[in-house]
Amino acid sequence: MAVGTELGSSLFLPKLAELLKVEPLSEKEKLFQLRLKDGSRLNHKPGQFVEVSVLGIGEAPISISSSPTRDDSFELVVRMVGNLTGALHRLQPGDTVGIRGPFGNGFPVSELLKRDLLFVAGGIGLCPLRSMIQHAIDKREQFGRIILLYGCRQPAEQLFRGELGEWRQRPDIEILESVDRCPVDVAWEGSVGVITTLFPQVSIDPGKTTALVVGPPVMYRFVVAECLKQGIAKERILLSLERRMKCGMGFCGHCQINNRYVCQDGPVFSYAELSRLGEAEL
Amino acid sequence: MDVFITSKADFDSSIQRMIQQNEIYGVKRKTPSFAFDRLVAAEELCLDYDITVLPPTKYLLPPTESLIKFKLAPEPSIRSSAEAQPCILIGIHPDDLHAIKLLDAVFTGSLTDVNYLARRRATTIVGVDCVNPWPYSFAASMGTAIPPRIFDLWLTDLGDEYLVEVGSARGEDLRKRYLKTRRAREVDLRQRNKVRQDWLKKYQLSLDMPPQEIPKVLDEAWHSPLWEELGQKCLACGSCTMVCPTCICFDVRDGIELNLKEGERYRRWDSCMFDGFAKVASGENFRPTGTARLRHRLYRKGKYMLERYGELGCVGCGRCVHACLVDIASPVAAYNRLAKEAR
Amino acid sequence: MKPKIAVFDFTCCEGCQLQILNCEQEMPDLVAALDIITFREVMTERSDHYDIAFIDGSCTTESEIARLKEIRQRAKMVIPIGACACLGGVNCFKNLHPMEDVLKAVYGQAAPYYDTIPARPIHAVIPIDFFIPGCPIVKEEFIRVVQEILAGKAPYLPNDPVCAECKMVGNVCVFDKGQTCLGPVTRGGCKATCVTGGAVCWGCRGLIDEPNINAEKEILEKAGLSIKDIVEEFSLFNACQEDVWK
Amino acid sequence: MEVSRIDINVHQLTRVEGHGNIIVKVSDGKVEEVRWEITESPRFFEVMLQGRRWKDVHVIASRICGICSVSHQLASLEATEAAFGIRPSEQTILLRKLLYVGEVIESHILHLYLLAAPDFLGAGSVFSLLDSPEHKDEVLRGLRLKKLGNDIMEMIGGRAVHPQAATVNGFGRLPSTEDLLYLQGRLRNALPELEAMVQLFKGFELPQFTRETEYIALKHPQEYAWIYGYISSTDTGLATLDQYLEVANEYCVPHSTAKFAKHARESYAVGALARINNNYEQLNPMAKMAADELGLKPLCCNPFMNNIAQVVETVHVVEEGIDLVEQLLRIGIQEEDIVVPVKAGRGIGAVEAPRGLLIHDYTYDENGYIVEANCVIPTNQNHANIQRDLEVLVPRYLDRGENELRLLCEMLVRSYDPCISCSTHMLRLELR
Ligand SMILES: Cc1cc2nc3c(=O)[nH]c(=O)nc-3n(C[C@H](O)[C@H](O)[C@H](O)COP(=O)(O)OP(=O)(O)OC[C@H]3O[C@@H](n4cnc5c(N)ncnc54)[C@H](O)[C@@H]3O)c2cc1C
Ligand code: SF4
Ligand code: SF4
Ligand code: SF4
Repeated sequence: MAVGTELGSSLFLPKLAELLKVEPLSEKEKLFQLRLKDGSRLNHKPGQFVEVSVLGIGEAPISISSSPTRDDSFELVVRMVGNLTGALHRLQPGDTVGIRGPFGNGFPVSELLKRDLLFVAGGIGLCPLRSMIQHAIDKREQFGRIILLYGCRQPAEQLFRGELGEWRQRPDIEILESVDRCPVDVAWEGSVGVITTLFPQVSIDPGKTTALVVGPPVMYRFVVAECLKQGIAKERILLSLERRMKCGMGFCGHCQINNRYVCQDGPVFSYAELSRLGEAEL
Repeated sequence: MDVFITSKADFDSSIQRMIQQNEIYGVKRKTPSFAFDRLVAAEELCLDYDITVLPPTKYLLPPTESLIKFKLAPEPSIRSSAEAQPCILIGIHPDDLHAIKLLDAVFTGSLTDVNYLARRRATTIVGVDCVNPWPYSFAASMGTAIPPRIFDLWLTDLGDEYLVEVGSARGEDLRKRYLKTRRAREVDLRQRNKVRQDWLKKYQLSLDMPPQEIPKVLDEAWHSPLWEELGQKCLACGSCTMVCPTCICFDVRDGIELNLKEGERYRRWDSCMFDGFAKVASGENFRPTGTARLRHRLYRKGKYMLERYGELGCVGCGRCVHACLVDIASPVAAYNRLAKEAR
Repeated sequence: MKPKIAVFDFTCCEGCQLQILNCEQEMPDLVAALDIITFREVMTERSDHYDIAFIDGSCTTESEIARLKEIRQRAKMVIPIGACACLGGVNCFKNLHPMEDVLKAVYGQAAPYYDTIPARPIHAVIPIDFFIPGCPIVKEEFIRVVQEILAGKAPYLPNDPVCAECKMVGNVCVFDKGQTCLGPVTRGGCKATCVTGGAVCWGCRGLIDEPNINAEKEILEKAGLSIKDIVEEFSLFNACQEDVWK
Repeated sequence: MEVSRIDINVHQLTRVEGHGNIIVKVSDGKVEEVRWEITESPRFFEVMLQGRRWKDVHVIASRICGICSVSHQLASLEATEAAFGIRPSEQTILLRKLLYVGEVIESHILHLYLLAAPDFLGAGSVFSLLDSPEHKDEVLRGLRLKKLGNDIMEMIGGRAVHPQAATVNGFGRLPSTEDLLYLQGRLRNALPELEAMVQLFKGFELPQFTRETEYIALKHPQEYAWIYGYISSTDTGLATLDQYLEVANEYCVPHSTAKFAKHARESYAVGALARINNNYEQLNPMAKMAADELGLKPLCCNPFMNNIAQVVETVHVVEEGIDLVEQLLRIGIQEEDIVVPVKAGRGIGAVEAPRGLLIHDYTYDENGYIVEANCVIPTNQNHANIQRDLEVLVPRYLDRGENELRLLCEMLVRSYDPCISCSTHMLRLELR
């Protein structure tokens, strides 16, 4: 029995990290750049997340939105919706937060090698995808086409506008953007309509393509249907899920979907797997 | 196998000595039921009880437990609060011990929960066969009325004597230090088998199939009308999960002192039957109805746990059967009914 | 800057304010963390410049309505404390009678001098920011709410029923002893103190957000209560919430 | 000093329980108006009790007052038990007395340290005293004593305000032997603190103001009466409980939401001073020594001495608590079956609430539902006496000037430790 094993250090014990940079991205989202105080690297995979704490307030799972191929810092994008996220938004560079993780499976990078990557991002869903996009850009030769479909409710909600601009400059990335609606006085060059309106605008090779989809729950059903229509195999449609989470280690029970734990078995699941899970409702 | 005999009179005085030198929790009367509680005197201990209000797992995974302690000033610092005082748990029933086996698999599997592990290692387990199964229990048919071999000492009531089986070095040490024993003979062991058979027959509820079949039954039952039928009566009170020895879900919260300089993060029992259990900050609730929650609970017990940890998530103690005021929580009733539906 | 605190009493037994004063051990820390500037029961000093107003008691007169509106204007946060303030509590009983009758019966000729209106919880008169339920409030919960506000957090309002905590503390359910209980539909957070203290849950913390009233009525009936008894059971503290349980 | 015009209007007197105003008008050196006015909103508890099942009655009665909830509960339980012909066991009575000890300590200390002491120490509240290095330790001592009272109530009753354990004919939860041993230690450790309390109050200068009046309290042949006894008056001697309506003649006065009461004279007083004036001989030895030390001797007619009487009683109940715990340990806590033979009938329960004589009077139908309830509240009985005291005090201290006079009036009212919210909750509501 494993009971005889040594008491290791507690998985509930966060490491302290320093906020290097805090940058507003939109009305509700801020980008945080952090570095672990003990000098270690986070060593994450694209698509993984960390549990971020503000001591005394609480903890929340937040996707890592930078690629491990960059430097020893990492970036998070946080939307202010409640206690923990609100407290994070009040912090300044130099302040300390707690970090546990990385947790979760992340995107299956080795299975993506040589493949065309179809990123479909709804709103804040771009944040977890960004770690993979950056990774693919940094190791550009290892992957096929990189296509990004990015939908927001309105132009002002677009994140990473600077970086998007850089990506648009690159010949080896294809980007299509949409907004649900656009105020009359705002200049907008992309499409207007829900994100699925972008699909007819790209031609993909379904056999070579893996779709990486992150967005609000309502988006999934439509995007998955569209991907299937394009002929992408169920196994090649990857989704990252959000659930209530308390521990990140498969103990607390909150994130369970049928017999899967989003924090450990996910957050990235193939549609093939989710379609077998009654509770995923996909 | 190291099996011994001790007389009940000797046993009582052993307990008295044990109490003087150890932190010891045993089964005491809590009218009209029983409860594990700190023993002060040997005569408080009831080993012929039927059920305890809460299972002994409350000592391994307490209702609230500090996880980390932190200081914010002058410099932020954090430390783990995983620690445990050595104690002896006496009077654990076989089904509850099966539950502990499952908890071991969950918390000391691929990832280790050191809070759990610290407590588990500090705990000496002295179990006892269940002489008086209570009417709501169905452990016999779940195969959990015979203890798994993860105890330190095991007692079987043979009338004027206890048969004492040693399960570990720690158990052997306890026996040597406190118990006046003689080696058990062949007849004693035969006697144990006989009384155990008698007790097994006393269980009033039973599962209509071998327990390993439950997942198969559930595989066909996702759309059964049963869930709706039971679910709409559910109070979402969580009683069924709070009393369950295999229920382990928890919430994590932060507390902070008035001076805002120090505080702690702690966990607290939570329940998948609460309506907010799967609700996220955006307001989305992934299990919004009693129907969905009840189904999840019974799938978790009858299938998911087994698939993940190799043990069923129900040990048949029957606590939830009785705790549920609207009579819908019973796993045995649900599984039997679903099996019938399937046929 | 320490938040400036005011404690106000409306129609009630003042037991909830007393619970604040019963935080004997925490008192020095409370006084250090908060600037208590108005608290009639224990202070002669007073000031109208407060950030947080804790309100004890329900609103039962016209003049109390005016006072509440003034408090709302001045305070950044209004937090009713206790069953009377949060639910109307036991005061709502008088609502069952026409107010003119009540006045005439009590004061006769002098009736016009007095002012009484149907009792109501504070949130029925002015918007509130949070509330601390209970009859009386639980000291530990009051302290926790203060801590959370100081830390810049929205205070946590439990929504799990009393049964959950009743089980956590290891009580034998009172239904097993032939008694009846409102625990299954009542907002927890009190550690089931009444059951632990040897009684039953009377529902003083109000109903949870989505109580299963039908199921509760069913178990009360099964336990032998008449319809009249069930109504009494619910009306003890929740008389003003009639629309939910009737 | 020539004072020709004084206009005191203390709106919502502070540091008392409930809402009351003091109005004093003097013009051309002539006292025109002296009024003790009650503005608390009425709550009609007697009506609330009507039609309620016996088992909920003491729960509702408790909510009359948060500060003396134990008193209301016990008066209520006694009334119900009297109506059903129940005699509680010795264990129940001892536990009730111990619970009561908790309430008396808590309530007296609350008044002495948190409400009254700031007057003598020249502060506005206990919070500012906590901030002052000079007085902080005294306040902390007060808080420790107060906590002792609360801890006793928590241990015996379940919690400090509206405790839940006491029920008709028994206790829903019993303390363990360890609980009792722990309390014993706590009570014993409090003895030196009591000594310090006596010294603190000895140092306070009380106004030398006397006005003869009638003092009424419970009296018991064997003990200093708290929860059982006859009604005793310094004017007219003993009366039985069922004569209470003759003793407490309640009447309405204009501009007050509370009722006033009178007996042999135009007013009478209840409370700590009334108890000591009636039962001085039965004080415990230490309490008598404290009384000596503080110069309290019956018959004392200085209402300000009510504070001192509370100090003496606090000493008395701590001693009594030690004794009660010993008795309980001696008999050993036993689980008892709680049997309640419900029947129709009327019962009267009377206790000495910290603020004075409290009576509940219930009539039940044969199913155990209340047909009629009446309650006599201590502070109601004191209102008239407070009014008369003010009427005599104001002219006597006119020369002190408005500010000092206002403070004296406030201190006078405060010394009665009035519980105004109680006093207005018992208005009779006769609906036709
Ligand atoms: C894998 C994963 C990745 C994520 N990545 C990101 C990201 O990159 N950026 C981002 O902004 N967000 C992300 N989120 C969402 C983020 O975790 C939530 O927005 C965050 O937890 C909100 O916390 P809060 O304290 O601010 O909100 P609050 O609303 O204050 O919630 C606080 C806590 O209360 C709990 N709670 C919520 N509702 C209830 C209820 N009804 N009853 C009881 N408790 C409740 C929640 O568990 C939460 O932890 C991610 C979530 C997951 C699961
Ligand atoms: S599910 Fe019910 S019967 Fe099974 S182990 Fe849990 S409480 Fe016992
Ligand atoms: S199943 Fe029964 S015990 Fe469980 S939450 Fe529902 S009502 Fe409560
Ligand atoms: S006693 Fe009341 S609160 Fe406790 S479990 Fe039973 S019904 Fe729920």
